[in-house]
Amino acid sequence: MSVTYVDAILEAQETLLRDDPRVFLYGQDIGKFGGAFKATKGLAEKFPGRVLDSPISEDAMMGLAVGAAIEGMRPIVEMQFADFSSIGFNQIINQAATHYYRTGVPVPLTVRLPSGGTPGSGPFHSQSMEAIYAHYPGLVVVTPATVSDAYHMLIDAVKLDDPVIYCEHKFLYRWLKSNRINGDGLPIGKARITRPGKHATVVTYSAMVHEAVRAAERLKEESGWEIEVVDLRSVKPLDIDTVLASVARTGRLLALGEAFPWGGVTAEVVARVCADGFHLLDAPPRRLNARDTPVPYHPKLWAAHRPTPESICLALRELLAF
Amino acid sequence: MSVTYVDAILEAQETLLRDDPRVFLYGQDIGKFGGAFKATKGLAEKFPGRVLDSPISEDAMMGLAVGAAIEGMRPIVEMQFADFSSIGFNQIINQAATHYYRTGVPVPLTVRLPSGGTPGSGPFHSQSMEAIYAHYPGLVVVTPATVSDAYHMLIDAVKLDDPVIYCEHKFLYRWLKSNRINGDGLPIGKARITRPGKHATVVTYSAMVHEAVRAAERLKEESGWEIEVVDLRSVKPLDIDTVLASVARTGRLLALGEAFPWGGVTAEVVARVCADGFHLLDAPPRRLNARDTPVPYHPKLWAAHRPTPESICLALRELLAF
Amino acid sequence: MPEIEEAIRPTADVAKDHVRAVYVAMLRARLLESKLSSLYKAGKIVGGVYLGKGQEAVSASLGASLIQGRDIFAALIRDQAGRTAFGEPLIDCTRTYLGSVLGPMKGRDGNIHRGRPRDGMPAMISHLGAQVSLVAGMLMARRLKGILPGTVGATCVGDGATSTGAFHEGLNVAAVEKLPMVVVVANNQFAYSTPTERQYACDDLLDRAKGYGVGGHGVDGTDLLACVSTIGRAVRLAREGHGPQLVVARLLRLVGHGEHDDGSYVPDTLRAGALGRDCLEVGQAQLVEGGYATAEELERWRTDAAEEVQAAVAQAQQEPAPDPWTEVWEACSVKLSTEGL
Amino acid sequence: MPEIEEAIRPTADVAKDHVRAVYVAMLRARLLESKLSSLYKAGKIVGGVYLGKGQEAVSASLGASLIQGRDIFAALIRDQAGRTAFGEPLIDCTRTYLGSVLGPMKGRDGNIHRGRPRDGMPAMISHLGAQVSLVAGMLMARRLKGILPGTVGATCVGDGATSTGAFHEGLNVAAVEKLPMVVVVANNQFAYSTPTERQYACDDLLDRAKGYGVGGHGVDGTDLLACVSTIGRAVRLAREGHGPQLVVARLLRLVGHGEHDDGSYVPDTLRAGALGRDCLEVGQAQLVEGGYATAEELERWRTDAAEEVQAAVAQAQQEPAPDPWTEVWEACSVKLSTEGL
Ligand SMILES: Cc1ncc(C[n+]2csc(CCOP(=O)(O)OP(=O)(O)O)c2C)c(N)n1
Ligand SMILES: Cc1ncc(C[n+]2csc(CCOP(=O)(O)OP(=O)(O)O)c2C)c(N)n1
Ligand SMILES: [Mg+2]
Ligand SMILES: [Mg+2]
Repeated sequence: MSVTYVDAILEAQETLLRDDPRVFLYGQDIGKFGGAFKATKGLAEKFPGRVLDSPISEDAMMGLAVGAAIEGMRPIVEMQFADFSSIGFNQIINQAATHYYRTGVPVPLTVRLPSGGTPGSGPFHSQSMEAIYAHYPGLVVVTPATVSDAYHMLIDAVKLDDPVIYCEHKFLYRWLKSNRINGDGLPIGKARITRPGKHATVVTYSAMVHEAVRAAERLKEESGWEIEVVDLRSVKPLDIDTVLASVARTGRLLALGEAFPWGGVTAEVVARVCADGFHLLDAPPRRLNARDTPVPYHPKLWAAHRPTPESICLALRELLAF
Repeated sequence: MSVTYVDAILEAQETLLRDDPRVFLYGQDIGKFGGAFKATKGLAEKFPGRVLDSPISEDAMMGLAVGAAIEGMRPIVEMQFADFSSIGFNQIINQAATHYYRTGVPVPLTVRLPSGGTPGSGPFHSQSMEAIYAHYPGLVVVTPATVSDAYHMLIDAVKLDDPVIYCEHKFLYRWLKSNRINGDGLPIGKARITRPGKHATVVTYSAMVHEAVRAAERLKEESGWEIEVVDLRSVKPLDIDTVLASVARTGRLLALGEAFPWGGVTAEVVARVCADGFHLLDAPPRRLNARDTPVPYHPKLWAAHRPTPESICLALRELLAF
Repeated sequence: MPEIEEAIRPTADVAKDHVRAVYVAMLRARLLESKLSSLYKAGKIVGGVYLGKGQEAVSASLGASLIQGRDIFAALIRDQAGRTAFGEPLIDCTRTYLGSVLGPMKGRDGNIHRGRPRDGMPAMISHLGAQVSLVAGMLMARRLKGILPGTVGATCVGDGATSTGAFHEGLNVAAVEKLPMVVVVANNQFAYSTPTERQYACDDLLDRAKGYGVGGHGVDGTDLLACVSTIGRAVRLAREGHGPQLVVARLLRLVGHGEHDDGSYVPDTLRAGALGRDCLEVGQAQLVEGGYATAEELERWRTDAAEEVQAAVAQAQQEPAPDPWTEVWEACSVKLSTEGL
Repeated sequence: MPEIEEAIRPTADVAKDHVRAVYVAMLRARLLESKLSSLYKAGKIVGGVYLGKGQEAVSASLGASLIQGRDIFAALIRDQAGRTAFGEPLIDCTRTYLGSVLGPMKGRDGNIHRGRPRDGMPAMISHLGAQVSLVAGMLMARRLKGILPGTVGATCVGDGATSTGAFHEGLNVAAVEKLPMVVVVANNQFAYSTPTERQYACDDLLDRAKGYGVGGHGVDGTDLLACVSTIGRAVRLAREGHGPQLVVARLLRLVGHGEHDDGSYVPDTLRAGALGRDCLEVGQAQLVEGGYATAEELERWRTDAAEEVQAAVAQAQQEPAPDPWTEVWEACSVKLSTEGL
């Protein structure tokens, strides 16, 4: 029997609801219907009164979650798509993120953002918003790339006393499967070496971890290059120590992400590595992001908008050739 | 007679209203009252029906501006504070920013964001949101640091066919004065060497340009260092050529900004310089940003939250000592 | 604006043609949509499919009350019939759904997000409620240009969208500016799976009109003639300078939220009740009984529409998909830097 | 919840004490605020000063109808009187305005943004309307914990804040959840400089209550006894399980938007009219005429309040400002990395 990425999210929520009476779920169509992606399937029946359908009011959903968290609950808010969190943006960055610093009272809430592109989803159902939230002090932003991380990081996110933006990648929902959920005990804030290597380091997160591994395998087969892939797991805090240790081994850095190219995680990674590990670099660091347009709708455009194993290989070859 | 930074903004709007019938202003209290900062003083009387008080509805203000721009008008929206643009965020990033790519119809609107910290303004009247908007394809983000730029860049912003986020710094409003508005003809998208130097480059924008110049003067006096200060002027597009040319001369880079430390303009600058001008650097590039908390209210905390001439000097000394 | 008033004030004759036109648009939309549904099931569609089955009377009544080339119609998720009535060619729809690069969005956006903003048909973003203030802005522009009165701007939203801040802010702004705007709420009892009792607590969404200071009109959305007259009147009132008009139509979505959804959460009792009537069937009976059309005409319209749909699908299917290599990857219309960043 | 009902249902005696308590809170707030105003003019205040002059009857009636330690009061910009009535010590105010590190916000936030969320007083953010859903969430938490009914959550907003999407979404959610919540709109005719005709188009904001499906209560905000009874009833209805209650109080802000503003845009006719009455004077007359208090008592209250204000200012002025060197620069309560980033 295998567990998908979205199953892991469902299971984590079930575990949390079962073990912690402070946990409740709030979101559009998450009750009897089980959510647009079925990440809450069956939970409303199992935990009556604790899995609540919200109106289409992302601002109020977030305000409500902050209020409940202040009172000691542990709300998990499901945004139907990450893209719609733009409506909850104000409550997230101004109400949730500032609350602990302003008042000393922490806000233990978790927002689940179904993130990232899938073919045919278009500009408003494909966005990656991790960099937007990571900019704000007071938020923790996690981006699980594996089935086990999807499970364990959601559990950890809800246990954390601070607001966590949990970016789950829609492309991985059913595509990514695992035989079981086997944690390696890494906490939020620690990156993982997904694939060891010695010639170059790809630092990435979320769905792009898998594209990076594919590219690495291809380069290995084709030319014997050993590419190390670092999965950041959380983008804020960002585990620069693990990244630097990898770059120290390989001397080469490619920062890879699916988000828009200005700013974002890849800029932060490159800037941090250059500031703290400049001497470790044997070649100029590179970045690879999506293109600088909205995420296009047509699968053919979409596939050329975001990084692919091909474009990652290309970037790596240039990096290795330096 | 001297012109302040906010006078320049007022004058630019007057010029625009006078010369272009497509221009109108929309915002809270901008009519008879002349705006919270008096940036529209007298304009409602001079241009009846074209300077309109809006309800407290930032989402609708932006939606309305997009609609008007689609119809060929050139709205200028004043947010009372940049911080409140979080409510207009969705309309800005999803409606305005994506419109041209999606439909081929450009959206010539300008949003004025009174930005940045001043003593005693606190977490919700001090924010710098340029990095948030710059992340999104389809937006142009400008950050004038001088009286002349405040004038000319606003004129240019409104003339541009694309949506422009015009970040005006509140600290400069009345503090910054000039004898006259004398443009040097630099277009949006071009940076300026504010102060030439040869030992290190500070790349910055908005109010921090003045703090950087102060720090540079101090280092010159105290130790004879010649610090070059580059004013980005617009953060998207970001004029990496001018930055690289400066770094080529000095070999040392400090990216300086007033915004929060994760991501943002300083990360983008460092990442771009390292990617494209790695070989130009004689020392690891450095960044200096605000601290990773909300902007504190008390002036004593505020002054220690954002970079100051002292902290800039410290960063530069370390950079120069490398 | 007397000449405008005349143009749309239904005389006996105009009314007859008007009703017929509304019905034809409903029919064309219905046949097009059922084709889209089959294509979706056959895996031929790019992305999701969102249909307006059961909402055609409301939507087409609105579209047909507006004047293409003059008015604004910000169609939403279930407005194929309104688009058709307003004058959007069927090919815009099939091209978008089938991923032709010749469609109005060139493959950059899809399905119901299509539009032609320069022809008074803004292209919706997904974020519900956001089009209300956009239409208000388009009308403001026209007022500032001195070409108001004379134009009406209209948009449709669902019951769910009334819970958005954007809907509230947008309608309120339109009311403050007394804009000639019509907002039709198609209250189809569900927002995706969420029933109205989890969406709002008032007895009737129509109760909101007074709170905004706008005109309010309720209508049975399954009743073609009632829709034609009520929505027509709302449009007329807006056009005549009475400010925004809120129409609340009661009906049921006769399909899933999208074609991926079977809508099994809709109780059978609702389906079997008055709200579950099919407005196309009701309309057909009304047309025949009221002497608006003969059975032969109805049959011919159906045949014509079926052929037209077939042709639009066939044409779009032969057309090329967008090509990433020739795609212009630019989000701004002006090039300010060599890199675009 | 019979014992709760009893606790607040005004008997003749309770009502008398209650009215007296409301008036005392108004008075203390008024004196404190006029002191703040002087301090502001003398340059002794950190940041801006926002006062509630003219709104004390509304605010204090609300604060006094709530039970500290049980209820929630999300005070807003003009709620010094409500805070005082609810039980916030004056020193919280003076410390915050004078920048003492011992204040509830430790200098990290200021003036009206102060709060003690764990004591039922959330600390507002500036973004108008945002506290409505926050209070709803606090009440939801209590319901989930099984300690509802028994609690009321209340917040005040201005006429301007009703235009925010946050207000709409928040009130709607509260209505859907039928939460024991009271939202008081202090319609002081202006939002900063913007008059109500640029803010909304309905005849009366009270017309909105029906559209949300919540109770609606209008009151003359300059009339102390009317405020006590109307707002008291709204709180009682919420507490008794009748769902959210919307109170719309008509009044005038008797000061500028902040102390930097002279409010010269407010027409003299409005100031001279019924809305321009000073609720404190009205209340004083009502107290004496109604036999609630004697002239001596009023005088003593005034002296006591003045001393108390003086003491709170003097104490806060001696206290240290925050020290950036010892400040804990951490935005998260949990330290996940050595750098915090
Ligand atoms: C702001 C926002 N939140 C969530 C969604 C996801 N979503 C798309 S359609 C829909 C239901 C809409 O219901 P309703 O407004 O009643 O329209 P209907 O589908 O019934 O026609 C939802 C929740 C969205 N598009 N926008
Ligand atoms: C979302 C938002 N936009 C703008 C502001 C700036 N602002 C602060 S108070 C105010 C006026 C508020 O008016 P009203 O709600 O009537 O309250 P009053 O000041 O009259 O008590 C404005 C526009 C804000 N705080 N929040
Ligand atoms: Mg619906
Ligand atoms: Mg007001």
